Amino acid sequence: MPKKKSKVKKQKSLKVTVTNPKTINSNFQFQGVGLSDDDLKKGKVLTTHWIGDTKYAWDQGVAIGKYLDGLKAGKILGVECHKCGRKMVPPRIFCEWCFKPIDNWVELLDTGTVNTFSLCYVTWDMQRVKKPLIPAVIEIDGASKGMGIMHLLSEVDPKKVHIGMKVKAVWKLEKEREGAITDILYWKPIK
Amino acid sequence: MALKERLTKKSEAKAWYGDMPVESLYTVGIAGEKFFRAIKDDGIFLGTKCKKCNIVYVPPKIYCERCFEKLEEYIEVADCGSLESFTCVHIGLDGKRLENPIFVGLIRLDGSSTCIIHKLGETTVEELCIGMRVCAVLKPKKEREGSINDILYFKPTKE
Amino acid sequence: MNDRVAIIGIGATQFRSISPDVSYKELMFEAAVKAYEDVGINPRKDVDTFVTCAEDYIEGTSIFDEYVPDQLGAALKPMHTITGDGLHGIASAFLQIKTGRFDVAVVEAHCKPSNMLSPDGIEACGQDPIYNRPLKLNTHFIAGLEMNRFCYETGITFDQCAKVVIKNRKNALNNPIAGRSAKLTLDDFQYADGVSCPLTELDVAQPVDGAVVIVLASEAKAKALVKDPIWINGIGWCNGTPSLESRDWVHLDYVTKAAEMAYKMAKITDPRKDICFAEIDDRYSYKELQHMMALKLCCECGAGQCIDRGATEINSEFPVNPSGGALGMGYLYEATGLARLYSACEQLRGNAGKNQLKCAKTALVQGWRGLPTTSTVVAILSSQGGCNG
Amino acid sequence: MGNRVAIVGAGMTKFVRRAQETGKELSYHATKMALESCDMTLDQIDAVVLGTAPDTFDGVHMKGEYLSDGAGAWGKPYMRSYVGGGTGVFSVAQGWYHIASGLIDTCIVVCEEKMSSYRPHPQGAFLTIFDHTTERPLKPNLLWIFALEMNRYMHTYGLRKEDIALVAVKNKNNALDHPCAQIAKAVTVKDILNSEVLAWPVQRLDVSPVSDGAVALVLTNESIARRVTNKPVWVEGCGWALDTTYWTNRDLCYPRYVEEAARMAYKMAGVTDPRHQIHIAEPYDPFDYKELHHMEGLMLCGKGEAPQLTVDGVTQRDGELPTCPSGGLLGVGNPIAAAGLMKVAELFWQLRGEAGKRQVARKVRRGVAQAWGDLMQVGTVVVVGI
Repeated sequence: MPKKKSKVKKQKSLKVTVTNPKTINSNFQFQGVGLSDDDLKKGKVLTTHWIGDTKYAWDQGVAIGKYLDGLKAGKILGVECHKCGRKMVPPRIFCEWCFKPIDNWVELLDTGTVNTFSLCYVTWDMQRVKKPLIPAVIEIDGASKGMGIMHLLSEVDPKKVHIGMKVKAVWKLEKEREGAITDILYWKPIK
Repeated sequence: MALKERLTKKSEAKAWYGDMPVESLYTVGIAGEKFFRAIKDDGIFLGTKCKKCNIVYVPPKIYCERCFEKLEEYIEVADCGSLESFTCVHIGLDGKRLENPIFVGLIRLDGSSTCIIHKLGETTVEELCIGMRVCAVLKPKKEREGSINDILYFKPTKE
Repeated sequence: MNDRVAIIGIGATQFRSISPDVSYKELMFEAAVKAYEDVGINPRKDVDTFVTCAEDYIEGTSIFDEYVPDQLGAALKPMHTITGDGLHGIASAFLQIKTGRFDVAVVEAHCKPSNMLSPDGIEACGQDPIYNRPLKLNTHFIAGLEMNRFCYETGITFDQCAKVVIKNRKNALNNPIAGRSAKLTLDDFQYADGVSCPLTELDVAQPVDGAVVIVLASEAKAKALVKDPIWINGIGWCNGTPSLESRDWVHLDYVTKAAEMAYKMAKITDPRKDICFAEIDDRYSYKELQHMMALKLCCECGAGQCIDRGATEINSEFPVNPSGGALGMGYLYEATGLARLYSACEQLRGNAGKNQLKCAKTALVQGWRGLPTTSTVVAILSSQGGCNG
Repeated sequence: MGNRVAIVGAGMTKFVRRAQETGKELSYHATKMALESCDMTLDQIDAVVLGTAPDTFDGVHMKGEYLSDGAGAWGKPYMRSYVGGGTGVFSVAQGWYHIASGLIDTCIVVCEEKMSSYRPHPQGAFLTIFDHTTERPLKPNLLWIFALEMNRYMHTYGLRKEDIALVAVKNKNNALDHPCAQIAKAVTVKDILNSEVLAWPVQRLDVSPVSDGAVALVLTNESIARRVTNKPVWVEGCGWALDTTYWTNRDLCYPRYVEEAARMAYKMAGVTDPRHQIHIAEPYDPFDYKELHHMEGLMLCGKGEAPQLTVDGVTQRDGELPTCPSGGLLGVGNPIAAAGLMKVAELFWQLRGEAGKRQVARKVRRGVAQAWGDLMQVGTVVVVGI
């Protein structure tokens, strides 16, 4: 191993350069070698490849555990802070604004209002799809105003989706539910 | 207590399973390109030298990590050197015990200030000792692909 | 120079090998409430800035920063992540308070290693992707190489390393939050499986789940809020090289530099004399000895003799890791340094129960970020309340 | 109250879609250039601050440690901060508190991102920013949250896509003058409205590209700044705020966390009337509507008013409030953390009158840079002045 060099002593005896500092003129060569996708595909530059082994089992704990149990039973559960009175979803065991523990559970409805939405033509890894996915934030009926969750809309003409649209959850069959957010298949408009 | 509500039944304690899908393709960089091309094409080891700090980096860096000089001069070092340390690894990347433990060495090639990490082969645990001479065994030229695995392992030599 | 900085509140959960009854948010909330109650503050009103220490791969979430504020009471307040040991977070909070623009700062770190199903695969992602990772080796190999070289060059024996483990796990027996206490003998090491020889499974600190929250304050605020604050007299942090290839495998100059920075600030000239005890990183058995050397905490006869003579036992010449260290309390990834700090504070307050030292006025706390890094933090703490033996 | 902190040097690499250099090498180039720009050497630097966003991009766990030697951290105090996309601007705040504490005299702030390592597409790395239990099973992508936010913003204030597209036109055209720009191509509103729909209302040209790159600044205390340059740019104020994780419980039409961060920075800088006291702005613009959203959060105009300012040309380089004269993320490129720091570097060059072809028309003495990140959650703001 290289012998460690003597301790770097701070040299604060800086040169006084009150000349005009270097400006970046048009000839300045910035560093950085750009490659094309082809350079990589055809092996014009050397690369190493890695697929990570990164698996987890996240403990659901009290709040999310009960939320998922509720979904399995076909219910959307929320919590209520009796200090500020907010009814919240997804549930948590603390009120982030009052900073106090809460465990007043409330059953919410499985209907709601579209707060915002998108018509998405690409998958998570940028593959194009023909029929758009319609992610939305849905404010859940029974919770305080503005309390929404992210989910998907379906059984609707994409052109007709609008903010303020009333929707209802479409559940998986009871025996197929597993205690997951996907126990709700999607939300559809209420006629 | 911090939490008002607690789980009290073992059956209530559940987990959600998932992963972080990570697949990466890393370019080996400017210095890496020189280093691996030299092994791949010529079977030689290159380093960069910082004249100011008198350090030869193998594998090379385009900068001296100590004084931050730009290093552009590549010099060849030997493919043999001394074993600075070694270990016998019994656990695999999956956390399971390996059937065949792997010998790994810290090798300082002659002419280099730094060490290369690689496997040790053609040797036994009795034979290995710190300070012994080892040499690189490369893959046959046509099988080399420009990676650290173009070196198969280092083996002890009697010089 | 601005005023001093103090630690005024501490909170920690139990450290347990698994914690299936709480989510990570609930775990953090518990530690936070304990720390705030320790001082009697409301984070929504009384805290000016928050720091959390976490790494994405350990959590299994990219930009883990997102999931932190609510359970700490930090929502819509200044909060940021330092991807470092919990003690890096302390350094960050220290600097922020020193600017004179923040009075109360909170530092959080936690860990749920039981939720990592492939910890070895996850840790391997920390190796250099070009020169090291293609060899497909378990990351512990680095410790094996280092231990072998370290013992070869210093003459420290593997038995002496084992004695570190015996000492620390024994100390943990009396630590109510420790998760890895045990009564071991040297014989047990003969039957221990090798991990990366000479490193055995007993030489490696085993992971535990837990969270620690620390509240810091400016001098004026500390005096107003609590009776005996713990002062941070000095703090230093430093990196070596991340490359395995170009590092020194025996002498940890980055630890020495960090210590020098902290000693200078705390006006410590003879660490063994000026400091009562140390809580330092012992992720691997030999690391405690290697860190002691770099921190200049060994007696003249060397680190090996120190441990043979029992000089680092509780109430001996210079107690090291009276809490049980990471070997005895468990390894908490980013929270490990805060666990050391928490334990040192308990000593300085005279709250360490059966493990309480006679001399506990000044403490050194050190953290290391684990393999393959060369990244460390050293802090010097003192209290008025601690006994002086 | 603390010490004054100055920016005295800046450096950056080109922003490219795929760099051959490793992340360490990119960091080195930017850092070296920053040091040379103020005639300083590494041994004159006390500490190093690094900013970089998700580890999954570079594909390295503990990425901060991995990059440290390239950032010049050997044997030095070194810390990496991380607030998602807000990291780039936050790293300047981190450098500020290092020096303002009085403990550190000189420090380098380095930001790096190498997104191209991620396979099959860097956008995939964003799947794991969502809640693992309640959101990830729906297979979300990053575009969703932007599209959801943009739609809410447009709906609340009755905005038209044509007006929002003007931002992309302005920034992409501004980038034609940036020597490091990844996409130097003139576009029109028509091009943008005709570009492929990704996630309505977001279209291809509303979005900044993924990039590799690095940027570095040199920060010093006042006395050293006076010795190394006659044109120090002062860090007058810093602010940051992180909103609640529960983004589906918030109204996405307005970034209140940016406002909180801005209030903190303005207070420190003594800015009481941002509309008049701020002369130039580099708000975060990963998507075109984001620039508008952030101008409102920065209180440079009223809620829902930013599009009109753009229509009126106020935010052009020759306008009253030049905004993203660099070309922004939309034009120069978006190597997440590095892009944020590029904005502060741009203000550094603009305030010193060294921005070359990008130099704005009016005389500018104070500017604001801002970045945004996490789950539409964090605002980071830096006010600089001469």
